[in-house]
Amino acid sequence: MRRWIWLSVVVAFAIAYPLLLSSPFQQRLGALVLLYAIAASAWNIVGGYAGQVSVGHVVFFGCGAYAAMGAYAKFGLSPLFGIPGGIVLAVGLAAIVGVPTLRLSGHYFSMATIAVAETMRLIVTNTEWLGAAVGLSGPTVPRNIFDLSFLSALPYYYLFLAILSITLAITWWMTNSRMGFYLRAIKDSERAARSLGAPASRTKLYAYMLSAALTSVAGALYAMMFGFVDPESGLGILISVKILIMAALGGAGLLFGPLVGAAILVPLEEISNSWLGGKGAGLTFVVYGAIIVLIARFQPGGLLSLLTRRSRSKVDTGAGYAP
Amino acid sequence: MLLEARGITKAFGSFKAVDDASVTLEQGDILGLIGPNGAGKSTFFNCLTGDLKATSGRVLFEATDITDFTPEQRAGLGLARTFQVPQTFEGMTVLENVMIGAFLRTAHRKEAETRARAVLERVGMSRLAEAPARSLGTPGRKRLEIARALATEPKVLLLDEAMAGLNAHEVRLAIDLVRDIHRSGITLVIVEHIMEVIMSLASRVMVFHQGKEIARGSPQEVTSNPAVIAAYLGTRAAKAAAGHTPVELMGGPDP
Amino acid sequence: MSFVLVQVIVGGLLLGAVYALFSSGLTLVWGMMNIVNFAHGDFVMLGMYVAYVVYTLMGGGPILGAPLATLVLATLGVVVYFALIRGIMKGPMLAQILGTFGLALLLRYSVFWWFGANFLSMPPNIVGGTYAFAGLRIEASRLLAGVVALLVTLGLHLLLTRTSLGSKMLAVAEDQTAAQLMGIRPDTMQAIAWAIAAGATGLAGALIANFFYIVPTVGETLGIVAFVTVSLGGFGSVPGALVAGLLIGVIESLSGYLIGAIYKDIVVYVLFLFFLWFRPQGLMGKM
Amino acid sequence: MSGALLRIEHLEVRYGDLIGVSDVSLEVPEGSVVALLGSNGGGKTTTLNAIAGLIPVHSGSISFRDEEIAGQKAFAIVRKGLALSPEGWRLFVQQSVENNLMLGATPLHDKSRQATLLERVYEIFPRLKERRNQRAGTMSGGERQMLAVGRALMSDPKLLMLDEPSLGLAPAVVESMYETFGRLHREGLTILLAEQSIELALEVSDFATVLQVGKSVLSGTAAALAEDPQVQKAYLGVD
Amino acid sequence: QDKVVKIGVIMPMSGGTASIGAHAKAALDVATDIINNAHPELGNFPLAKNAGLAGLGGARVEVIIADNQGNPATGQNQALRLITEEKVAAVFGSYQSGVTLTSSAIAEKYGVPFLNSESVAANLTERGFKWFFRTTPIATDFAKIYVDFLADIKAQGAKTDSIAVVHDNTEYGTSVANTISGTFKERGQPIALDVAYPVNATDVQGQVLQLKDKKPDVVIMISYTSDAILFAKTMQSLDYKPAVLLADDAGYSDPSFTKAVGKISQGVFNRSSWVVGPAGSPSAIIADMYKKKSGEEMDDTVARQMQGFFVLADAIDRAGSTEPAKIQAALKATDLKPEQLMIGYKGVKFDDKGQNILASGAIIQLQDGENYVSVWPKANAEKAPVLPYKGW
Ligand SMILES: Nc1ncnc2c1ncn2[C@@H]1O[C@H](COP(=O)(O)OP(=O)(O)OP(=O)(O)O)[C@@H](O)[C@H]1O
Ligand SMILES: Nc1ncnc2c1ncn2[C@@H]1O[C@H](COP(=O)(O)OP(=O)(O)OP(=O)(O)O)[C@@H](O)[C@H]1O
Ligand SMILES: [Mg+2]
Ligand SMILES: [Mg+2]
Repeated sequence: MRRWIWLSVVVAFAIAYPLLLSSPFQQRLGALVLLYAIAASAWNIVGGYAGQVSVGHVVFFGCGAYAAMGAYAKFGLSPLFGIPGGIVLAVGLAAIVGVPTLRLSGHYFSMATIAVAETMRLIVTNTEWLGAAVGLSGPTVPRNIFDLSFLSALPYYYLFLAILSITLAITWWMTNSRMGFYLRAIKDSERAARSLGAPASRTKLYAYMLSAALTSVAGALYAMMFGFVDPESGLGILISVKILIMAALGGAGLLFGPLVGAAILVPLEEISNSWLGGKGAGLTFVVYGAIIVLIARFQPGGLLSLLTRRSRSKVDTGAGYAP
Repeated sequence: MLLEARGITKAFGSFKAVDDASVTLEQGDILGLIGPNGAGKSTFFNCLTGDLKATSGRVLFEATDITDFTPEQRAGLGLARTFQVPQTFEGMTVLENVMIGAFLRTAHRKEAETRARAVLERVGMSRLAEAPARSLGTPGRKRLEIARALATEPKVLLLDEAMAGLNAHEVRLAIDLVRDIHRSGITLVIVEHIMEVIMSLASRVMVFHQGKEIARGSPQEVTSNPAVIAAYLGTRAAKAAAGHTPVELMGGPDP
Repeated sequence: MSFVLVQVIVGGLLLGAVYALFSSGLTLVWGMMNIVNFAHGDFVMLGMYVAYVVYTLMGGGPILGAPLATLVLATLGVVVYFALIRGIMKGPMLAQILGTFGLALLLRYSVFWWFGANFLSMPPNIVGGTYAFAGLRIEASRLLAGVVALLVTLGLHLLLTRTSLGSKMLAVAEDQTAAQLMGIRPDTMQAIAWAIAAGATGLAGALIANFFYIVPTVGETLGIVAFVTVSLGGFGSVPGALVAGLLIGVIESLSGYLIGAIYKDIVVYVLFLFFLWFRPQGLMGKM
Repeated sequence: MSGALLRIEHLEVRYGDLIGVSDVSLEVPEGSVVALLGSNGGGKTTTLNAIAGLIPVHSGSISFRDEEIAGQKAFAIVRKGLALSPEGWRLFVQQSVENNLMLGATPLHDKSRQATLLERVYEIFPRLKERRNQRAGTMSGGERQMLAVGRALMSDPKLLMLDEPSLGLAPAVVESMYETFGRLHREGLTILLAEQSIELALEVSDFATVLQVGKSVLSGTAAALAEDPQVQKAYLGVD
Repeated sequence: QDKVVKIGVIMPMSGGTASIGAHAKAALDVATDIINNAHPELGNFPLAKNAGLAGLGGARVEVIIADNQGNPATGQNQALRLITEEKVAAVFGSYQSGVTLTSSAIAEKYGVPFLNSESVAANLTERGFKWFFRTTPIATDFAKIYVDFLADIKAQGAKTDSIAVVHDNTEYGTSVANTISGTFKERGQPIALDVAYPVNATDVQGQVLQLKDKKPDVVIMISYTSDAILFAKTMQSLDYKPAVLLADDAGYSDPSFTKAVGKISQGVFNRSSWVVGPAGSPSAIIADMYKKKSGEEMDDTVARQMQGFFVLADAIDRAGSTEPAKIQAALKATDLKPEQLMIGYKGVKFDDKGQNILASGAIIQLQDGENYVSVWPKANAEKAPVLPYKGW
């Protein structure tokens, strides 16, 4: 019951936010929070639930971003039409990359994903057709509404909110389905899960592909909002880390963890940059870094774990099952 | 023939943990597998279930060659097992652990839950359904392993020391449970160091030593075999198995 | 083989030794103690700055700078362990990424705040200039770094495999509770591991400073190389890191010379992925 | 009976909100073998782990040689001369058999005894000597059990605590292991034993305590308990 | 007298290029000092004589600096903040071309003038923007300078037959290299060797050996500071000296470069629009003020930025208003003569696309330790070019 009350408060706030804080910068901040929440929630499917810590998720982000900008720059289409292409690209890449890498354990998987992402970034940096280091830009002047190039952040905000809701719904559905159960089991003991008939590789691969698809949507939206992508901003490893950090900060493996993480980190980053960035002494990152360190130090399970721990139902295990 | 293994060998480097072992299992069997520690019993199990890839030899299930099948495929065919070193899903409740097994035969959460609860009832763990699995001790974990395996609705169930850590009374209850499982039409292979279990359950016994089969036969035949006594049982257990009373070990309690 | 090619390979080996040098600390905390350290590159950076400050304040080459950098960083390692890592270890692995990433930013920009963003550099040839023989040219500063790399790796390897201290450290890394049952105090071992790892990293920084530039963000560039080196070598294998470092150095050098420098990182990454395909445990890692 | 080496009074241990044991009292006289009995989940492991300092004590007292050790850190307790072969073995699976054993000798003050102790363990479990360089994680179940017990012996403890030492061991190995315990006992070692086989446990011990649902409900000499109808009924299945 | 004109400045104040931001900050402090206070010593230099902007009744100029962190998205967010929250009259920035691209897009949407003084990507002025102005010369201008310079020294007897271009793979490195290669090819002298390398390299030995192997007469270096330092050190250790080492500004202009490796890079040529005039000239006075403020020598990048800022302030002054449209009109009408500038452009005058058609540059050479002197074109050269490259 408490859950539902909380949920409705959050939803009501999310819908009303742009009306409550209506300056263009605040609205854009809200939209960015949602955008990063989409990416971090997508990452959460494989990084949180399946326990496969991908540090190279930016490749899928890049698939979306490049597909959207490419649709415009190469074919004169609305970037919107790049989204399906981006999804196909991301899912295909996830399948190719996932088969060999998902069998790797722990750190090796993380490193392999970094290697894949860096390889892609370097390849794109050296590919003239994809704009090389210069990158690709979207329509500078919107031709019609489908170019999704708005002055106000309001349309972005509600678009992102809708897509975030879909992402969370998919995640929720997944965690409550067989796939979600299998993922959790595989995370604990792949060997046991397989002995019980859970097709470990396939399940992980599906999760990876699903996560890749959603991440690519985030990437496409990102590129559309900023009207630009280059290898650094579309495929740079820092974006992966940022996504991961948000999920971890809020609580990985929890439905709303990534949203909480994004809602804290994005404003923190933008506001500390706005206040301190101009001084040029690097103070922004001193503050930003210190806050992350403090959260990790005192709430290593993520902020949301504070709430959930308390609400975990109490069970009486009594004296076991013996007579 | 339900399950057949032909000439299984498993080598770790130059060391052969299982050396040319064969076994056939008929519908309705309870095969007991005994042997000294490190004889290769678990390794043999792992080759049957696909956990390990045998160095050579073939495994047949219902006349299908399953040597190259993955563990999950074999589970799908009806081959279930428990682990000697319990592989509990620590982050889940007892019920959820069993649901993972039940999901093999149904994709629906509700249905899986119903089946899992039924299995827990059967193994006498209903009261613990909502308990976190990590709170179980070793014996509890072992019983959970049986429940999970049962939930996959197997045709053959391989139990690797599933009763280790139970006291005498609990062993008796567990024997009843296994009988009950057997009666429901499941064929069993059991590895156990508790002779009472082997004596009262197994229809046939196979004895492993240094990766090789050294004896087979009825429980009585095997436990009176001098080679088995020398390699495995020791005099005390042999006597106990033969119906003798336990001898004093540590000089008895102080007066 | 052409003469240039020999120079390329020798240069690659020296470069690789340097990679191995600044990866050795990471092998210890990440590979062996199982603690992800995203701030590793920034530890190298701090080592460089310490060496630079020592040089500007007191003059003298690495004879003074290197030991001091080792000492300062070792102390920092212990502080970081007690102030941050110990708390983080209670959480999941992600908390380590989170915490050490925050630490990386904190360190990087604290230095930035203090020293500014300008590129600094030790005077050229502070260590013995360049040796030329038989047409080959070898910088003394790189040679020194290479030799120290070999010594440090060897030392670490012996420590971990031959001493009871090493065995205790590994025990703590594997299972803190069980280690306590052996009468081992986990905090002590972890702190020692951090001191050694950070010290080695500081030493690496001080030596690299002699032929590299110094800037607060240099850790980013070096950190990722260390990551690849440690994982190619196999987490937990000190000799693996050495071999991987040398291998990467030579591959980079050769591919940079033969196919073009912009492709050299691609070659390294692809080779790394290819290796993982056949050896999922890295070059010398255990399963 | 000489003075109690270990004395536990009204021990309560919690796992978060869950209660592990609620009220355990027992005494281990110096030089004796004491058995801890009880069905699964009775609290044997919890009690042993609490003594060793692996789980915090919620209330009650644990004194070892008249020194309160409740609340002390596990590594400090071990150094006082208590050793535990824990449930689930907790071996260092990445390290070799011999390294595991040597780690067990960490609390020794007199390092020169390491070699002697190692030989003693190898004598009890020849299989371990055979496999001294194998990685502990690849050992069979029974071999791991031997290693865990052997490792606990390596610190040459005053009080040896064994959590189900015969679990998974072949009958002949159990036999020889208990013979060795008997010898060590005669040489003055004190043992606190949680053993699933009550028959065996009562046979080898001087005293026993029965735990039920986290409470110590019965204590006495092993001989007396073996005759106790309640024990017979509940644990031996004798009707 | 209280009137304030706010100008938003977007610069990399953190990240790998943060030193650029730090230098720019100091330069803009000097520029606002010159504008806001009376500086009769600068003579007729625009906006110097009296305090504040005369056109706005002596209004003071206030600079609000925002950090783009080298990231296009952050740059855009900050542009939005400067425009909507800080209500700046114009935006100035943003160093990296990618950031300039995204941040100027916001200014365009809001109809606020955006002046750029240092990004060289060609496409910036090809977007049909109406609010975007750029004062700096771009790659085609550089290429022309190199062609002419090399022709001149060839006439003086230097060997310039084979040319190698060494560049990183950033947007700056590749686009400038491509333009230079194209221009030389048009003039019938194709580039003999193109050496591309990844930015922030850990090692450049392979590249130097390639050069040593192929022995080109002229090596054109297009590198940021980090790599420039490494190249200098590696060239020394491998004992490699081309006859003519010609750098394309960027890293080679950074005072950090000259401080770190100036002593082993003697004789390197560098492109620069910044040439200090004789003592007492506005440029010399400004350079002095800057040095006092920042502790660094003024370099080309920061000089171009400062000049760009003066152009913007001048336009606002002439507009006599902070209304965007009026400033835009004033910018379009800009026509500054060389003597009104602190930098060596031929003037400032924007075409329809917003590009300064009078931007130009000169060649300087590192001759006396850590300081560059202008050597080309002859007209305003302090000294004659010294050949060949001396190194250390
Ligand atoms: N990966 C491995 N490398 C080397 N030796 C191994 C490996 N895995 C198992 N062994 C060895 O193979 C032998 C057989 O092990 P297995 O687990 O099959 O024995 P078991 O018969 O089940 O014994 P137990 O009754 O103790 O469980 C053991 O001696 C074990 O040490
Ligand atoms: N990690 C844990 N978290 C929560 N509860 C636990 C945990 N470990 C044990 N318990 C609970 O504490 C009680 C005592 O368990 P304990 O393991 O001490 O019993 P035991 O007598 O050793 O049983 P067994 O014969 O199963 O080993 C049980 O109710 C058990 O569920
Ligand atoms: Mg076994
Ligand atoms: Mg127990």
